[in-house]
Amino acid sequence: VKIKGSDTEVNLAVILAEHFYKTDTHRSLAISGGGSGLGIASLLNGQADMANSSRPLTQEEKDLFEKRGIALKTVVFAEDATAFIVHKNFPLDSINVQALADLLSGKSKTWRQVTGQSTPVNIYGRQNNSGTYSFVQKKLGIQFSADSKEMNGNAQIIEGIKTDESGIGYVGAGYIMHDSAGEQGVKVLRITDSAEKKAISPLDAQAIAEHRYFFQRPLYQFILSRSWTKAAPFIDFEKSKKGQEIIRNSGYYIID
Amino acid sequence: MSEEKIKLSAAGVNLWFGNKQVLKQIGVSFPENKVTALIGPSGCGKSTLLRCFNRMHDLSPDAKIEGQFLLGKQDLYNRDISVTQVRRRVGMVFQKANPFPKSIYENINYGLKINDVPPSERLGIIESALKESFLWDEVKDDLKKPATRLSGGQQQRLCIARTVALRPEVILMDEPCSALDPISTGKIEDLIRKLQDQYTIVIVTHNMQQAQRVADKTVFMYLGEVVEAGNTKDIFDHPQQELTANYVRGHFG
Amino acid sequence: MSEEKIKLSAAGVNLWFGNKQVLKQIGVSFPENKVTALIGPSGCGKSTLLRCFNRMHDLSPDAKIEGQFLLGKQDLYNRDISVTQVRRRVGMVFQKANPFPKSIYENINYGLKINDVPPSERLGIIESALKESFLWDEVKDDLKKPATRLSGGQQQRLCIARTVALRPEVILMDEPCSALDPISTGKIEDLIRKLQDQYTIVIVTHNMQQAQRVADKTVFMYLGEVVEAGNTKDIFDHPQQELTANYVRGHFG
Amino acid sequence: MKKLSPIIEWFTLLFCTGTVLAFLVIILYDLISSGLPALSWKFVTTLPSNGMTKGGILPAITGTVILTLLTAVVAVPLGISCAIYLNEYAPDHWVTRLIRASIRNLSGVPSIIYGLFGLALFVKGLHMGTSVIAAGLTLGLLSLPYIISTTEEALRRIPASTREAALGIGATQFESIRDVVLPSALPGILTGVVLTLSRAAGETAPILFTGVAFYITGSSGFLNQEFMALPYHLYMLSTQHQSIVEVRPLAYGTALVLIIVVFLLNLTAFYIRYKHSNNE
Amino acid sequence: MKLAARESTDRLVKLLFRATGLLVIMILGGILLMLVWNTVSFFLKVKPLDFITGTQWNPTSGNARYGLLPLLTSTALVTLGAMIIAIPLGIGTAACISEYAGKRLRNILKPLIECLAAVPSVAIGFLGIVFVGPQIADMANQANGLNALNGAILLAIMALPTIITVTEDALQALPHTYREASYGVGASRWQTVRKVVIPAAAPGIIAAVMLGVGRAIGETMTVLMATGNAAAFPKGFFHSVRTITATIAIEMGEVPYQTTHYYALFAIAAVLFLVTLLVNLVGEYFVNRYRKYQAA
Ligand SMILES: Nc1ncnc2c1ncn2[C@@H]1O[C@H](COP(=O)(O)OP(=O)(O)OP(=O)(O)O)[C@@H](O)[C@H]1O
Ligand SMILES: Nc1ncnc2c1ncn2[C@@H]1O[C@H](COP(=O)(O)OP(=O)(O)OP(=O)(O)O)[C@@H](O)[C@H]1O
Ligand SMILES: [Mg+2]
Ligand SMILES: [Mg+2]
Ligand SMILES: O=P([O-])([O-])[O-]
Repeated sequence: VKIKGSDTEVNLAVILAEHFYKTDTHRSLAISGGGSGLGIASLLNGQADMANSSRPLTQEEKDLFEKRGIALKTVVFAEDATAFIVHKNFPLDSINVQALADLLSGKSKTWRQVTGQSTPVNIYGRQNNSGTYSFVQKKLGIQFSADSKEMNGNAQIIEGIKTDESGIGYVGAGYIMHDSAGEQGVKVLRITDSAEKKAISPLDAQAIAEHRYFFQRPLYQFILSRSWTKAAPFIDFEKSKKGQEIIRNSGYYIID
Repeated sequence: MSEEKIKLSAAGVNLWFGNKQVLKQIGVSFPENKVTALIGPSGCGKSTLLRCFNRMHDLSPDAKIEGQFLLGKQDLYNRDISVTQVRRRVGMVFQKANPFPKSIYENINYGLKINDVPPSERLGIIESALKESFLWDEVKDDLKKPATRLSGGQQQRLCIARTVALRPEVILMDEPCSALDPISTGKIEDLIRKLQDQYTIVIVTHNMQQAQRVADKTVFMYLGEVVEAGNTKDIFDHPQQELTANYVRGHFG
Repeated sequence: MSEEKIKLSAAGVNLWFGNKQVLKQIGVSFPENKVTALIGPSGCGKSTLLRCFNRMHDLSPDAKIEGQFLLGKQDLYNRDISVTQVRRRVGMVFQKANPFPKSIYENINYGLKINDVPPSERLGIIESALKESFLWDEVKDDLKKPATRLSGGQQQRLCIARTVALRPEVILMDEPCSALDPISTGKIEDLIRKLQDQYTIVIVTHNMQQAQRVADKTVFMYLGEVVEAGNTKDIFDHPQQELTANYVRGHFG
Repeated sequence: MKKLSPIIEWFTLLFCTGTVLAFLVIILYDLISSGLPALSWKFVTTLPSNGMTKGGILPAITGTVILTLLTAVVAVPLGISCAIYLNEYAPDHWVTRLIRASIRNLSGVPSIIYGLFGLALFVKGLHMGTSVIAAGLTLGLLSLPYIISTTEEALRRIPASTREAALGIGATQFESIRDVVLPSALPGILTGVVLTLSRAAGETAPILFTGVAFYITGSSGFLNQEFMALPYHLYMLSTQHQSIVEVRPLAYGTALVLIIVVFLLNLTAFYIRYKHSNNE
Repeated sequence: MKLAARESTDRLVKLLFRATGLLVIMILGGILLMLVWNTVSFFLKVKPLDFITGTQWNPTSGNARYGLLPLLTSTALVTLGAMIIAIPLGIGTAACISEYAGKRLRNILKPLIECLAAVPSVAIGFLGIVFVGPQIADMANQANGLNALNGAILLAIMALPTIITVTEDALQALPHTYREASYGVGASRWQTVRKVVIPAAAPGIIAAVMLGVGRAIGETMTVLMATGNAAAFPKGFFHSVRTITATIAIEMGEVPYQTTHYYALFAIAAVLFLVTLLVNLVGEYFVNRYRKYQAA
């Protein structure tokens, strides 16, 4: 079974596959990352049986699947919270959505509005086929500044932020889970969507369960209908108790 | 001079490499069981002419050949004789000794194998070829030794043995001694004189004295043409052409 | 014979390339304002010996030299003379004409520049060097032309001009005519005879006739040793050694 | 000015050569000093585990080996016979010139374009899907021009007199090639083949879209399946993995194994060349 | 009879060998055809002029932009930087190996250079991330070392072996007579190298540089890993850039086949192909020139 796509989900998928393999050694799984777009494109291209995606299909994609006569099944197997991260010495702990929109769209070129300092903003983003990329753009209703660096993976973003005192970036929840105490050298910003509400951290499981974090989203798996029998045991494994435990331990959430 | 039987001859030969004409209206003939020397300054076309007789130019696509080449009465470029047959009947020894990187034995054996000589006969042929080439005594205990370990002169004699083993009718030699010391040269010259009884020999040489020592006939070429041909003695002592005279007296080349 | 002044000489020379001894106990001397020919079969060490005199071997790390080389009374390998000085005083002309891939003018100018000749004097020197080499008339309108467009003979004369321009005391020539046609060879031979008045000349040649035509003295080498040296006429007509006799009569080489 | 010149001379030369060597030393030093601790027998013989933060890189090693073998199977016979055609048979006319020009230009084509070509031809066109075979064929094509030109080089070094020796005693052309030319050229050809394969083993770009995967459970083993490979594994561990710091030692280890594989191949080539040059 | 069999084997084998020769043309033809075909499909959807003069590359936004310029400029910038570093170092090293080093030293240096050539590009890219990048960030006081300079340094390392070996070949191929001629008039080694040897080998050196450029332009993994990949128009060596090769590597896997974006990637690949072809042809022209020169 070829599983492709979503950098956000790929590490989770790897761990799930590793444990799944222990229960069922007959089935070979091949997992590749990339962006969500990669997985979906691979389904379209016939180069995958299952796509991980951190965003729903776009209308365009739905049309394409229809046009090519490919039938899909969709599974939502976990919930992710996109975290915004800055250098650990950054003087703020929380930020509001509007300020984020200005920063990421390139409207504010410096941090003056937010922190009062006029250091330039360095944006560490994802490549444009990433689900997270389009998810953040859509949530904020902006286009990313053309100056944002397009990293190939969440990990590279963290790497970048670690050394950049005036950088800001976004990554999936799983990536910061291992690192609550900032040993990686980054700080997770809490987010508010309006001035009166309290800022919420993406690590706050309670709030996520109540759908209160602004940047939370379901994680999808799209499976070719004709590959369903091949893939079903793995999906079942994800839904099993063991599977759910793994998902939680990896820093993702499960919402029933 | 006595009546001569012509073994090998060429007439009306023109040869071009690309656009460059290297041989011009050549006509030569080589009498049977005689040694003929081919002399002339560097680049005049001696090697080129020699190689026409065993069709070595077949492989250079840019060589264009005109004219007739006869071995006895057989047209060497006729369709009914294959190039491998031609080369078996007209053997060649090259300027630089070129033994195969194999044992002495294998060097001679290879040609026999290729030419379907039954294995039972081979050892005998190899032995007699080496004897004919005055090499047997020096190598008989060492037939398995790599041929590349032989001295230059021995290598050259091995190459002659390899050619002789196939019993060709003609042996062409392109400056066979130019890389050798006087002693080896002497041995090869003896060998040539001996082989002459059984084979027709054509030898290219730069060494005027060598030509006089070994050849019955001499052909002098200049800039792709045959200037003069005749008995060696005549060519050296009473050349008819001034060009020949200048050359054999060492005024150029 | 008249009293001769020795210009250049070597004594007790041994030379190895790696482990291979190429020159063995060589002693030679070259008289002033005379032409001396160096003859011997291929590989006997003529070029190697010649190159000792302008220290061309300094650059090959595997060459090991023993012995004494004198220019007049000056030891050429002494610490108080630099290799560039040696090369300026002992000029060299090589077997294959080797002009720089530059204009005719620049070919001669380069050596002058390198040797710090003031720019104002250079044009004059270039002109007279070309005249001395019989080349001036052929190139005077074309000094900017690339030297590589000259004919082989002209290139060789240019190389001689380039050497002459530096007013060396000795000119070494290593087979300067071997790549040339008879007419160019003739011109260079004339040139050598003329230069002899002002320079001491040593010439390596393979052509016995050439040696007899241009050289006053001849040195015959064989396998790294000097076999015989003396007046050219004596060497060719009454050689003392059998080896010499064999060689000059063309029995090998 | 005259006095200064030798100083400038030596400074310039030492600086240039020194810098170039320094690059090599730094690369090797960094990889070895940081990679060695990760290296162990277990590292090269076990599967990755715990989300790749533990365990070894066995599947990546076997993947690279299989891939390289496939490359050899594709490129070596084709490349050698093409070189033989060019050097031994081909007349010098426009077809040959076109072939030679093609080869020279093919060896200058960026490897990523081979990736695209492999995707278009093998993955899509011939419906192989993303698989070892598609990637192997792609790398095979990539290697072809190098094998051809090194083989041609080796053949060209065989003097005409060697061929003539065989032809002169009545061997056909094919026999002279088979019995005399090829055996003499073999060391040169082998050197070229091994060096080319070491290059192929380290390539990443051409396999990106033709079959390499981030993680495979169990062993793949089938030609139509995706595979893991050392260079890609290193790429992923250093750019895409979730806990980049945690896997850094593994990344160093992978890099070191990759370098060792490549250098071993190179050493083999040097050895062949060295032995051959001694024989001469 | 037996002879006839041998001769027909000979003919058959010849045909076989020729077929493999033709196959090579077909491969090049195939690559060309694939690029042309897909590029034409792209130009049916996007005007060539927009592609060539566009200053934005943003194929996934609602209003997709396929501007080549930022990618091309990035490639050019990184390559230029690499060459500024690699050309002097390469020529100097080649001169040292060819003109100064003794046989033994050369026998050590040459394999070392080949070792440098053998280091896979991912490994170099990896070092760009873990070593060169942080160093640059430190020294230049930048937040982050993933920029054009990093890419340039790494590409210089990758191009150096090519430049050194080809230059060295060119210097070696130079007839020894030039050097002798120069020494013969009393020039020192340094004068000979600078004024005679290097100028005379110029065509070969240009060829070497061109091959190095070709190598740098076409390199994918190192730039992909080390340059930060920002699609914005490049502003300098300390900014992140995104080259043509990196763009293809990043986006190819993620596009559905037969969409405009898919064709667009082939179109930039075609541009890359043309550029490298041109560079190689120029290089080859000079290689031939120095070959001719040797013959003369
Ligand atoms: N394969 C070839 N292609 C083009 N020209 C050639 C070829 N072989 C020989 N020539 C030219 O043909 C002419 C005659 O060459 P050939 O080798 O026959 O001379 P030669 O008399 O044997 O000289 P030498 O005494 O130096 O061996 C020369 O000018 C040579 O350059
Ligand atoms: N650089 C070198 N390294 C090793 N051996 C050398 C070197 N140069 C010359 N030799 C050897 O030294 C011997 C003498 O060579 P040299 O060139 O002096 O001969 P020569 O008399 O000039 O011959 P020719 O007439 O062919 O020019 C030869 O055996 C040659 O192989
Ligand atoms: Mg000849
Ligand atoms: Mg000599
Ligand atoms: O890698 P993504 O999950 O952001 O598509």
